[in-house]
Amino acid sequence: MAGFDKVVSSYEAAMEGLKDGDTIIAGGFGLCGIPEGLIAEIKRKQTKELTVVSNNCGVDDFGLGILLHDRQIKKIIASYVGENALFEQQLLDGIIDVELTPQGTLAEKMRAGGAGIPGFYTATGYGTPVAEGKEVKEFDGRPYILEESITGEFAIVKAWKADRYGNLVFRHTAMNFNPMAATAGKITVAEVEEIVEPGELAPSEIHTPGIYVNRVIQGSFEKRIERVTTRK
Amino acid sequence: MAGFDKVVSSYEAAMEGLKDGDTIIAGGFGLCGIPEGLIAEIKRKQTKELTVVSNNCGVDDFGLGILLHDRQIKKIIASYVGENALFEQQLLDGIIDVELTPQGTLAEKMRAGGAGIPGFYTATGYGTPVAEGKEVKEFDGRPYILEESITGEFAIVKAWKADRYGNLVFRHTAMNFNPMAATAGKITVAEVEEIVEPGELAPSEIHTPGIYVNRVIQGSFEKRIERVTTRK
Amino acid sequence: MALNREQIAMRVAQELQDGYYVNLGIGIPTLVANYVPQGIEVMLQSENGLLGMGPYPTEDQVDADMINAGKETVTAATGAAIFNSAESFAMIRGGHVDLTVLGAFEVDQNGNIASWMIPKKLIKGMGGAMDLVAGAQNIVVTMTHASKHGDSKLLESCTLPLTGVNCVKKIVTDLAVLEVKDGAFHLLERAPGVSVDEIISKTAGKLIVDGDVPEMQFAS
Amino acid sequence: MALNREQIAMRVAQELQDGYYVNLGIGIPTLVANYVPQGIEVMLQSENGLLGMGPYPTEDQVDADMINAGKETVTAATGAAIFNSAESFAMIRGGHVDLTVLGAFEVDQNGNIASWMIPKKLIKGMGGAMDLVAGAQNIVVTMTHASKHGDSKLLESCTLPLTGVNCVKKIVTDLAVLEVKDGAFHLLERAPGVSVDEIISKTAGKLIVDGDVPEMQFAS
Repeated sequence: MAGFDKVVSSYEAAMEGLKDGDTIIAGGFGLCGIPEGLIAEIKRKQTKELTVVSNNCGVDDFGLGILLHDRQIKKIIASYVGENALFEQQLLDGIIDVELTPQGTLAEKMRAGGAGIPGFYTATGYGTPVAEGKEVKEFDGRPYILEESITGEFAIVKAWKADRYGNLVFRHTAMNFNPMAATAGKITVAEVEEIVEPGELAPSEIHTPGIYVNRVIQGSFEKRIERVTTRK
Repeated sequence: MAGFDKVVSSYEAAMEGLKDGDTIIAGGFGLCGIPEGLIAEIKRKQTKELTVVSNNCGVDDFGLGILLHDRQIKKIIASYVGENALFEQQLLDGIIDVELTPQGTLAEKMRAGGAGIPGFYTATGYGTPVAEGKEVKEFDGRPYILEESITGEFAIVKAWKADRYGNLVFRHTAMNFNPMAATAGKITVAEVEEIVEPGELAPSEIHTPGIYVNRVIQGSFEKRIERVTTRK
Repeated sequence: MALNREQIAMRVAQELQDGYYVNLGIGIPTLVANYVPQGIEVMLQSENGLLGMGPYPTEDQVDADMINAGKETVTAATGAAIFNSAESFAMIRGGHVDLTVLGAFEVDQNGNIASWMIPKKLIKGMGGAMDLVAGAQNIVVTMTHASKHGDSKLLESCTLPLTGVNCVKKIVTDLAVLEVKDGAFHLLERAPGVSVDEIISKTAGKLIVDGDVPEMQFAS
Repeated sequence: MALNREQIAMRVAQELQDGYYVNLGIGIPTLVANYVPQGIEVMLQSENGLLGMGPYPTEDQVDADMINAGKETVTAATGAAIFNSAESFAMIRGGHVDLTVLGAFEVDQNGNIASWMIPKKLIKGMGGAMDLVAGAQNIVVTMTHASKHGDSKLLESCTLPLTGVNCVKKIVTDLAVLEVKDGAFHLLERAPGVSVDEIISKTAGKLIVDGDVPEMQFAS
């Protein structure tokens, strides 16, 4: 199965080719469903001037937040960055640029990027700062703004299971942005909890078909929880 | 579970409210994964002047083709209508209007309709008859055409299993256009092979969340095959 | 007397109808789930990708892969569906969610809402709020009627950067229930013991008071 | 001598590379699957929603719910994925399919293709062809070089309604393999025993013949 075996055995191999100035599309929502080991590898590589596209930017010492320590991120496109004091400081200091994007628009921009749709109209953000500089068009009398798609040199995602062909299945709400991110990278790398043989995943239950995935690596995950809330 | 129990017990109840001139979005690809009983009910009701949005229009005596017998369809939006001689005749006679739409554009127009995206750009069809009268915009130097979304008064889909809340699972390639069609109807009706209790479908394996589905009916299916091809 | 947070949530819960799919924002809106009227079933949508949000887990049930849009650990209710964030916002943007309840800094008489950004202070981001207000057919805003300093939050025109335009239909504050239509706030109900005069004095935007204004009713 | 259908498919199969995701159209393109070179694995995409199309089923395996884009009963290969048609065309439109092989009525020297409609005769529809030619980075067209009446199908400019513009990169006909670039057909290979003169005479569009043109090689 040489042709479609996407499994790599080291993080170096998983992120090979990443270079300064690249755009990385990252799956995850908060700290849930994030490719922990791939992020650590990017930190180890010390790649700089990155543009990161992700719903959030992690926290100070976990998730994408660790790429702030050495100022590896030049710009972030995200919907919410409120959990990160270092980010706040770098933003105020002008070290980092942020493009705040509504969450649904961000998800759709990633999907559109993977789907060959360069732009779409949405009512989201019309009449707000998000609409500044964007084309407005009316459909059925309601104004919508034009949003453009996003792609990147790399996409990094976290899945529950992958088969060797790169077919992915996500677990519970750790799915979040991962399926769209997976479609939007020129090179898409999936870090997973378990690698299985082709045929072990039911074809109709695959969330991300392997055609979108270039590399698969077995990870081990801390799975930190931001807000543990319980009932009696 | 009154509030979310979508199961109806008769085809009359399933298609209640359908009226002359309505637009119906139908799932299915060829004769695969079509809501056979709902189509039969539309024929029984003799609703007229319908606009039907579906990848195909069935064959002469099965699928959406049976709605041609009594000239119930005014217009069809489809990607391929080559399997139907009666359709051909009605088209030549000017009884029916057809808007041929590329298959991927059609799928995306349905999805966009359900997703609150009134329009999107695609390279598909640029420079062809499909582009006539449509806005052209360049992104990164390549021209794309603007396609608008589609919604309808009704969507009719065929699923394998539904729970009472309307969560749907499709079987194999009988999935096809059904998930997108399900999102695009003001009233969406699902005809299914098996109705199960809420909780029996694994949440992450649901193809169509119940929020899109208004009515569920237990059907029985002939499942005619257009081209039986086998090997030894 | 002005309502407390729980009472505001109780009043908002009266807006729920049987079979509603509902998205509840962070803060007071979250509390609404505790006051669903008897005999009514609603299903909670969490915009990270969960339809059918259940209660918080017991300690044994805590699962890092099962969180809500507030990044809290939750459970899935019976009959829940889990999906990706593009699908989640497809259902929000496409108008499939019946009711959205969210907080705000300001609302104005044209139904504009400002809820995500205070310039000069830190910009945390809008998250899903702009999608929710653009997509929902039915938006209820919860907030205190005026700031601690007594400044009205119901304005002629919002002063803060907007979250959405012409979208807010109903407001439940600690003092009143108001409808927004035709370029004005319409006073529908007042909190028990709160006078119409107090509401008038704390409403900066155009306020229509038509006849007697009943007190809110709470089931005992 | 001109190639037959099977031989055209054999030559096209030489364009396959290990690990390619491939979409094969109806007709000659479908036959390409029978000639995948040894030591190479490809995965077939069927645009109704199947990645990893297997062989036709045995009679016992026939399943009405498992068909391909040609509406034929098929099987799923090991490691296949099945998805909805929007997802299927997302991967096509988004350029994730490595190679698309399809038939055509006409191709012109600018890479335009006409393959779906002959005015006055019946219009069956374009199906997925317009999406495929707009989305693929790598399109191989298979067809006879000329019609039965001897009219060239490789034109200066297509006369029939187009399927797509500036998209065809390579053409494999019964007579030749040609590349389309810089506004001309470039002759790369000729069928065994077919003369360059015959190809010139049957190519209406601008044809570049650069040096000796080798014969196609077929593994024995």
